[in-house]
Amino acid sequence: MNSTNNVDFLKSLVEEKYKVNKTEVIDQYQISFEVEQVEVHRLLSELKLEGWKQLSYLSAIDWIDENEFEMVYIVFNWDRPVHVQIRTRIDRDKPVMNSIMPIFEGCKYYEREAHEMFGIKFPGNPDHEKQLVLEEWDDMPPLRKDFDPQAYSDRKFPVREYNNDFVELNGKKSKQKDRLKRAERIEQVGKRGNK
Amino acid sequence: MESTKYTQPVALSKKQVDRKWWEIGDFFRRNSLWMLMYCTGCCAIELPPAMTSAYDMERLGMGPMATPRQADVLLVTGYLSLKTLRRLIYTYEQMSEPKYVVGFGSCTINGGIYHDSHAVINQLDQYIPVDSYVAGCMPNTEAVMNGFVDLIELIKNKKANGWKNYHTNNAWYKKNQIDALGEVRIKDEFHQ
Amino acid sequence: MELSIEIFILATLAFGLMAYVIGRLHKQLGSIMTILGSLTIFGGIAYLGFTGGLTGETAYLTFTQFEISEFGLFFAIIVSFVFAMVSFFNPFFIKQYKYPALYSMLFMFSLAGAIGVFFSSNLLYLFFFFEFVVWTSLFLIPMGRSKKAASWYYGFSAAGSFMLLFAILMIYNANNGSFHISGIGSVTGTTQIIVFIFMSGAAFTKLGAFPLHIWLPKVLTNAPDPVSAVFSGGLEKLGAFVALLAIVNMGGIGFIIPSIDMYFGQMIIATLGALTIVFGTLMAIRQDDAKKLLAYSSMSNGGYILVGFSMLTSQGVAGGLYHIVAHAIASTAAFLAIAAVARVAGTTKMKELGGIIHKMPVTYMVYLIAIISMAGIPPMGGFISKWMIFQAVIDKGMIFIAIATVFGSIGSFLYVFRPLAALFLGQELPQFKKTVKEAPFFMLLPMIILSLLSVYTGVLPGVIIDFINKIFVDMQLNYNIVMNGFAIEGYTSGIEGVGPSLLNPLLIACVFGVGVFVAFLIFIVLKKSKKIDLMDTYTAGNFVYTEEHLHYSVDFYAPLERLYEKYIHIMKNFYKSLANKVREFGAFMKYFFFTNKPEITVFWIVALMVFLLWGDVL
Amino acid sequence: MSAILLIAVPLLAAFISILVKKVSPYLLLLVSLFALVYPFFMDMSDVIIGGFDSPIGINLVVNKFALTSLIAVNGLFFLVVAVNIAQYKKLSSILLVALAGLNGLLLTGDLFNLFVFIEISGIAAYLITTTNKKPLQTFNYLVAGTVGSSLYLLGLIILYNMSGTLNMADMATFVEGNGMYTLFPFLLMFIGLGVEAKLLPFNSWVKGILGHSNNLSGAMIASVYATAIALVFGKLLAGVFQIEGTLALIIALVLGITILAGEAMAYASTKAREILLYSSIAQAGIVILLFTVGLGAWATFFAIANGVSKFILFGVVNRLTEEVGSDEMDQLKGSFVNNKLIGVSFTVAALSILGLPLFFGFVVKMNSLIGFFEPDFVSNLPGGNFIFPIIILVASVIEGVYFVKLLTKLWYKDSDVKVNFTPLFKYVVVVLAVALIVFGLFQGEVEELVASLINPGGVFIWN
Amino acid sequence: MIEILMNIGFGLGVATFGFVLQTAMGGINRKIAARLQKRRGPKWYQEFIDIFKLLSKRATSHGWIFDFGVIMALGGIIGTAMFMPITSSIVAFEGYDNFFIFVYLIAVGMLGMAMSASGSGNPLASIGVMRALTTMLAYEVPFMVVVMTIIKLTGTSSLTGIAVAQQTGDFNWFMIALPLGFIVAVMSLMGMLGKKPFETYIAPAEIASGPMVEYGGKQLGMLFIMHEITIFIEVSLFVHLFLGGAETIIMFLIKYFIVYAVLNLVSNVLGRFKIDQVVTFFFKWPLFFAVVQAMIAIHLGWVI
Repeated sequence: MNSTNNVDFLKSLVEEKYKVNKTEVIDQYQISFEVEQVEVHRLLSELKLEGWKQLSYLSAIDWIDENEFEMVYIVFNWDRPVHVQIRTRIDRDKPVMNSIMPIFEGCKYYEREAHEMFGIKFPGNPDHEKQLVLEEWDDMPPLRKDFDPQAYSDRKFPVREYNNDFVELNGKKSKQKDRLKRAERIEQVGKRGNK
Repeated sequence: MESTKYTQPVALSKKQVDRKWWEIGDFFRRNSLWMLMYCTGCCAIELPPAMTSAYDMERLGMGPMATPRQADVLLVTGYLSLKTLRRLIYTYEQMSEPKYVVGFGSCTINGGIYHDSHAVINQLDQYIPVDSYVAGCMPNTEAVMNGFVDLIELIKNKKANGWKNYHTNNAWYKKNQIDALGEVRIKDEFHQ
Repeated sequence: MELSIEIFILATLAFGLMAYVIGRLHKQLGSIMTILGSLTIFGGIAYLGFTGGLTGETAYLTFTQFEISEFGLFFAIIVSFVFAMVSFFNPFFIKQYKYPALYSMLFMFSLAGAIGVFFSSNLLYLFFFFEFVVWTSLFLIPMGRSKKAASWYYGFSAAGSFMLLFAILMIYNANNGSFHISGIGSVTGTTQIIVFIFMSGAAFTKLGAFPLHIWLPKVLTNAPDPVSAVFSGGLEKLGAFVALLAIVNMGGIGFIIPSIDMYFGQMIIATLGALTIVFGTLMAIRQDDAKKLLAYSSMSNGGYILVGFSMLTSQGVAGGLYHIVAHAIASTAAFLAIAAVARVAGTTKMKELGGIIHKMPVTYMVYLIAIISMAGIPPMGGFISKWMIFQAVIDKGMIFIAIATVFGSIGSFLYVFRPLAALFLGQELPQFKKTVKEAPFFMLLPMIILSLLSVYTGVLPGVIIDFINKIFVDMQLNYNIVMNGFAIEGYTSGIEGVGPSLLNPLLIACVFGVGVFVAFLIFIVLKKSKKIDLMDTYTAGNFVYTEEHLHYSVDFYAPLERLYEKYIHIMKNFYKSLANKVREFGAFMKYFFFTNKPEITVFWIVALMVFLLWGDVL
Repeated sequence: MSAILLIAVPLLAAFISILVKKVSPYLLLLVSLFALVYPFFMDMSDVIIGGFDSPIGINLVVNKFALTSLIAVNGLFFLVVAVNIAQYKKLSSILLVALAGLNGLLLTGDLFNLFVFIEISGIAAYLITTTNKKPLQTFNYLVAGTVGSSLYLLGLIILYNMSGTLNMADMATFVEGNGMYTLFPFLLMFIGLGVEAKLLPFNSWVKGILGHSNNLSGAMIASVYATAIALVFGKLLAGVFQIEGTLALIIALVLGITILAGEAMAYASTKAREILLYSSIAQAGIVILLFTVGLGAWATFFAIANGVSKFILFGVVNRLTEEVGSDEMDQLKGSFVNNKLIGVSFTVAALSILGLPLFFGFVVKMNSLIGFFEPDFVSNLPGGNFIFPIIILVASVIEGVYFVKLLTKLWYKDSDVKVNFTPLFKYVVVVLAVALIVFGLFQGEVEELVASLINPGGVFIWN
Repeated sequence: MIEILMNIGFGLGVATFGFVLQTAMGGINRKIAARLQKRRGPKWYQEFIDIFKLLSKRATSHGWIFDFGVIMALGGIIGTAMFMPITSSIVAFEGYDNFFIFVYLIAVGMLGMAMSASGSGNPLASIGVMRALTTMLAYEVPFMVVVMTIIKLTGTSSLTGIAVAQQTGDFNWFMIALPLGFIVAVMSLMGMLGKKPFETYIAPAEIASGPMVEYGGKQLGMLFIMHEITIFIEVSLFVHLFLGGAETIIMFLIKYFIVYAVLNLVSNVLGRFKIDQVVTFFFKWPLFFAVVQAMIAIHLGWVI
C-alpha cells in the first residue's frame, strides 16, 4: 500500500464519476482536483466514505482579475496518507457557497472565518455571519485583494512625524533626503506591480 | 558655593512638605521598579537575558510581578495589534499610581515593519503615555538595560510623569483610543 | 428567695400551653410567648442558681425527685440560654411552618424536658424527661424541608434512650431497687461494664458521635433553621450530660494501660471521639450546604467533648466542660447567622449565594466571631477549651488522639472558612442585590449577645473556671484548675524546676489589640486608597461582565475532596443496609406465615408437638 | 346481685332481640351499658352454679383481677357498639351473644366451661367478621379458630383424665405435684389459646381479618377480643400452667419470634391497617410474655392500655380507608391536616403504644420492664432475666420508627380528600385519648390499682 | 499597670526587631542566591526599599472588609511576634510564651488575610486562600506531633522553658536528640514559610500570586511586613525548639541566619508541587516519621 497507487486510486475514483476541470499531483502526498461548484458536496461525502474523514482546512483564494473566488477544501485520510484538495470557482460579486456542515461538522469556524475575511455567505451554517477574529471591524473583508491595508493604516492610525532638524550633524551630510526618495520609489513600484 | 552660615530653619509650606515626601518616595520608587510580566510582542525575548547573570536586572531593583496592581513598570515589548492594545489599556488603567511605561522596539515608536498593516497601530504614544523608548527591531540587551537606566534617571529628575499626563489630558487619549479601536471594553459573544 | 425547680418545669409547660392557645389565635403572638417563656425560665434558673435559691422538693409532680447539683445547673443554664436566644428568631420564621401553634408549644415542651433531665435525681424519671424531649423535638423536625429526617432522628434517639433505660434498669437491679443518681458510681464488676457501654452508647447517639452520627447531618439540615440552632446548641448537650455521667462519674472502667496510664474503657471512648473529630471534619470540608457543614462541625466538636472527658484528668474534663460552653455559644451564633441569611436569600446552598456581606455586614461580623471561636482561635472561647484539651492529651502522651485533635482543629479552619468565603464574601450576585437586606433588630440582638459572650468567655475565663471547680467539688472528683491572676495554669509535668505552662487570655487579647492598633496606625498614616468596584479586578486582560464568572464558591476544596471522595458513604450505607435487612426479614415472615392457606398453622402445630415429644415419649 | 347476671342478661336479651327485630339495637345498647355498670356494685363472692360445690360443679370466680378485666372489656365493648350501632343494626343479636361469651370467658373458674365460652365468643367473632365482605378470610378464621379450640379441648380431656377435676384451683394444686406428665396437654392448650391470642405460628388468619376490617370488626377484634383473650390466657398461664423444661423453651421461642417478627413485618408493610395489625400481634406477644414470666398485674394493664390505643387507631384508620378508598400510606397522607382533633388523639394513642412519657403506655411499659429487673425476680422462661427486656426494647425501637413514619406522613403532607368523622366517634376518641394522658400523668393512683392485684408476697392473684 | 505597659513596649520592640532582622536576612539571602547564579544580585536592603516603595504608592481598595482584613492580619502577626522570646532571657512576657499561642495567633493573621483576599472579589484570590489553608492542614499535623513529643519530654509548653531544657544539658539539642523529628520539622518549616516546593498558594504562574492578587500600594506593603514578621516567628520558633534557643543575641542571629539561608538555598533549587501532591506528601512520610519519633521518644524513651 505504498503512496503511488494511492494517488492512482484517487485519480481513478474521482475522474470517472465527476467532471474534473483540472487535476494536479503536487507530490505523492498531495493531489488537487478542480470540480464544479454543484458537485463539491457529493465528492466530499464520497471521499469521506472512502476514508478521508478529516477536513484539514477550508478557505478561499481571491482571483480578482477573473472576478471569481476559488474555494479550497483540504481533506486528509489517516490510513492512506494523501491530502486531497477540492477546488471550485464561485462568483465574486455575490459569493454564496452552501455550507458542508452536514458532511464535516468541523467546518463551522472555517466558514465563519472565510465569511469574515472574504465575505462569502454559507447558507446552512447557523452563525457564519458572526464575527470571529476581527473586533469592531468597520471596513470591507480584509483578505480581498481590493482591500488596501496601507490606506486603512494611514486613515486609522496616525503616523509619527519626524522633524528633519538634524539634516547636518557635525559636518556629515544627512542621508535623510535620499532615503525618503528611495522609499517613494519602492512604493511606486509596489503599486504599479499589481495593476 | 552656598554660604555655610547657620540660618534660621524656615517652616515649609504644606505643599513643600509633600514635595519632600514625594522626593523620598521617588528614591524608593526608582530603586525598586517592579515590571509587569505582560509580554505583548516579540521584543519580550530580550527580557530573560536582561534578568540572567550577564546583565542582571535585579541589581537595579527590578523584578517581575504577576498582577498590574502590584507592578510599577509596564513594558510594552513589540508590535501592538488592536486586540492587544485594548487589553493593554485595560491593564494600564488597573495599575497603581505612579506607573511608568517603557516602549520596546521600533514597532511602538513608528509601527516598525508593520507600519502598513491594518491590524497594528503605528504610534503607541497616542494611546497611553510612554516614558522611555528602547529603539531597535529586537533591541540589544544593553539597549534594554539603558532603557531601564533612562527610566530611573527620568524618575530621579522628576520627568517620568506620563501617568500624570494620562490624567490631565485624558480626553485626548480617550479620543485617540476610540478613533483607533472603536471601543476599548468590547462586549461580544466571547465576553459576557 | 426559694423556688423549687419543679415550679420552673411546670411554668415552662404552662408557657407552652399558653403559646399554643394564643398561637391558634395569632401566629406571631404565640411565638412571642416562646420568647417571654424561655427568657423568664433562663433568668430564673440563672439568678436563683447563682444565689443558691433553687430547691429540689416536689409538690405537684410527686412521682419525680429533683436535686440541685452544680453540673445540672451548669447544663440547665447553658441550654435555657440557647433556647432563649434562639426563641428570638421564632416570630420571624413562624410563617413558614405548617402548624405554628404546635411549633411554639413543642418548643417550650422540649425546654421543660431538658431542664427536667438535668435536675432529676431519680434515674427512671431522668429517662422520663429524656424520652419527653425526644418526642417533643421529634415533631419539630418535619416542619422544615424533608419528612424522612424525623424517622432517622427517632430511630437513633429511641435506640439511644432505650440503651440508657437498659443501663438504668441494670443499675436498679444491682443496687437492689434504688433509682438514685448516685447509684451510677456504686456499680461494680461486669454490670459496671455493661452499664458503661450502654450509657456511653446513649451519650454517643445524643451527641452524634462517630458510630451513631448518621441522623445529625440529616436532621440539622432538614429541620427548620431555629430548630437546628436549638438542636446543635442545646439538645446535643443532653448527650454531653449523659457522657459526663457515664465517663467521668463512673470513674475508670476496665484495666489500666500502663504506657499512657488510661483506663481501657476511657481509651475506647477517646479513640471513638478522635474518629468523630476526623470524620466530622472531613465530611464538613466537602459540604456545599452551609447548614449541613455546621451540622458536621457540631458533630466534630462533640468529638472534642468526648476526648476531653475521657482523659480523666482535671485539664481534660475541665476542657470538655469549657468546650461545651464555648461550642454551645459559637454554634448557636453560627446557625442563627445562617438562618438570618436563609430567611432573606431563601437558600443555604453556597453554590447559589455570594457577596451577602455587602447587604448584611452585622450578620457577617457575628458569623466571623462565631467561627473564630469554633476554630479555636485565641481571642475567643474556643481557644481556651481546645488549649486545655491539648494539654490533657499531651499529658497522657496519646499520639494518635493528638493527631486527630490537631487535624480537627486545623481542619476546622478550613470548613469554617468555606461559608465565609463562598457565602458572605466574593462577588455580590445580582439577584441578591435587591432582595437581601440586613436582618431586623430583634434578630440581630441575640446574635450580638452571643458574639459578645463568646468574646467574654475567651478573654475572662475566670467565672466559668470557678463554676467548673465548683462542679468538681460537687461531683467529689479530686480535679482542680488553678487560676493565678488572669492566667490559667495548664499542665504541670512534675519535672522539678519546670513551672506549669500558663495561658493568660486577657494578656493575649490586649496584645492582639495593641497589634491591631499599630496596624491601624500604619493604615491611617499613609495615603487614602481609591475605592473601586468589586467587578474591576485583575482578569489577565479579559473583559468579564457577569458576577457568576468571578465568584469562586462551587467545590471550594476540590483538590482535598478528591483525595477521600470514595470513602464517604460507608457509614450511611451500613445503616441503610441494616434497615433493609429488617424490612426483608419482615417481608419474608409475612410471605411465609400469612398465606391464605390455613395448613401452615396445622403444620406448625404438628411441628411443635413433635419437637416437644422428641426427648421423652418417642 | 350475683355475677351470673352478666352472662344471663345478655343471653336473654339476645333471645328477645331475635323475636323483636326493630327494638334490638336499643336493647343491645342498654344491655352493654348494664354490663359495663353492673360489675361496680355486684358482690365479690364466688358464684356456685347448680348447687354442686367447687371441685365438681361449675363456679364463677369473682376477684379483683376478674373485676378489672370485666370493666375493661365491657367498657371497650360498649364504646365499639355505641360508635358503630347506627351502621350495623342487624348484628345486634350476634353482638349480644358475643357480650355474653366474653363475660363468661372472664368469669368462669371451670376449664371446660372456659372451652364452652371460647366457642360461643368465637362463633360470634366469625359472624362479626363476615361484615368484612371477605368470605375466604372469614372461612380461614373459622378453620383456625375451631382447630385451636378443639386442641384446647383435647388437652383439657387428657388433663381431666389425669387429675379428675375441671376446676382451675384444684387443677393448679394437682399440677404442682406431677409437672412431668402435664407437658403435652399444656402444650396443646397453649397452642389452642395461642391461635386466638394471635401468637406467631398460629395467627395466619389475622392478616385476612384485620387487613380488610371495617369500623365494627376492626375495633371489635383488635381491641375487645384481643384484650379479653389476652387476659384469660394470661390467667391460665399465670395460675394453672406449670411451665418448665422444653415447654418453657418452646413458649420462649414462640413469644420471642412473635414480638420481633411482628415489629419487622409492620416495618416492612406500607398499608396502614397492615402496620396496625402486625403491631397488635407484637403487643399481644409482649402481653403473653409478661403473663408467663409472672408479672401478671402489670400485664393486665398493658393489655388494657393496648386495647384502648388499638380501639382509637383502628377506628380512625378504618374510617379513613372507608373515605379514601385504599389504606395505602401514600393515599392516606395529610388526612389529619383538616381534622386536627382526630389527629391529636391518634397521635396520643400511637405514642402511648410506643411507651413515650406523659402517656399510660409509658407507665405500663416502664413498670413491666422494672418488674424484670427486680432483685428477687426469677423468670421461669429460659434465657436469664435480661434477654426479654432487650427484645422488648429493640422491638419498641423498630415500632417507633414505623409509627413516626406513619405519623409524619399523616400530619405533614397535604391531602386532597376531605374526611369527616361522626361527632359521636370524635367525642369517644377524644375521651379515650384524655384517659390515656390522665392515666399517664397520675402514676401514683395507677400503682395503687396494680397493688390491689398482687398479694403481699408479690404473686399475682388469679383466682 | 506600668509594668504591663513596659512589657508591651518591649514586645513592640521585639516585633520591630523581628521585622528588621528578617527583611535584612531576606535581602542578604537574595544576594547569596544571585551570587550562586554568578550575577550581582540586588542591594542587601532591597527588601526595605520594596516595602517602603509599596507604602508610598497610592493603592486601590475593594471595600471595608478588604482593609479591615489587612489590618487584622498585620495586627495579629504583630501580636504574635510580641510574645516571641529572642534569647532565653530576653522575652517580653515572662512565662506566657506558650507554644500553642504562636500556632493559633498565626492562624488569626492567616484568617485576616484570607478574609480580605476573598473579600477582594477576585476568584484567583479565593483559590489562593483555599490552597493556603489546604497546605496549612498538610504541614501543621506532622509539625504539631513532633512539637507535642518535645513538650511531653521537656514537661513544659513554654518556648523559653524548652530552650533552657536544651541548654542546661538534660537534653542536648533536639536537632540531635530527635533526628527524625528534626527532618519532619524542616519539611514543615518549608511548608510554613511557603518556600518553593510548597509554594502552591503564591504560585505566580498559575494563580497570579494567589491571595495577593488584588493588593497594591499600602495594603500590599502591610502584607509584605506581615509576611516578613511571620517568617521571623516561624524561623525563631524553629530555632528555639530544635537548636536550643540562644543565650546571647549573636548566637540567636547566627542560628537564625544559618536556618534561613539553608532553607532558602534548598528552595531555590526545587520546583513547585501541585496542591494535592502537597497534601499526600505530608500525610505520607513526614507523618509516619513524626509518629515513629513520638513512639520512640515517649513510650520507649530512646532520646539521643
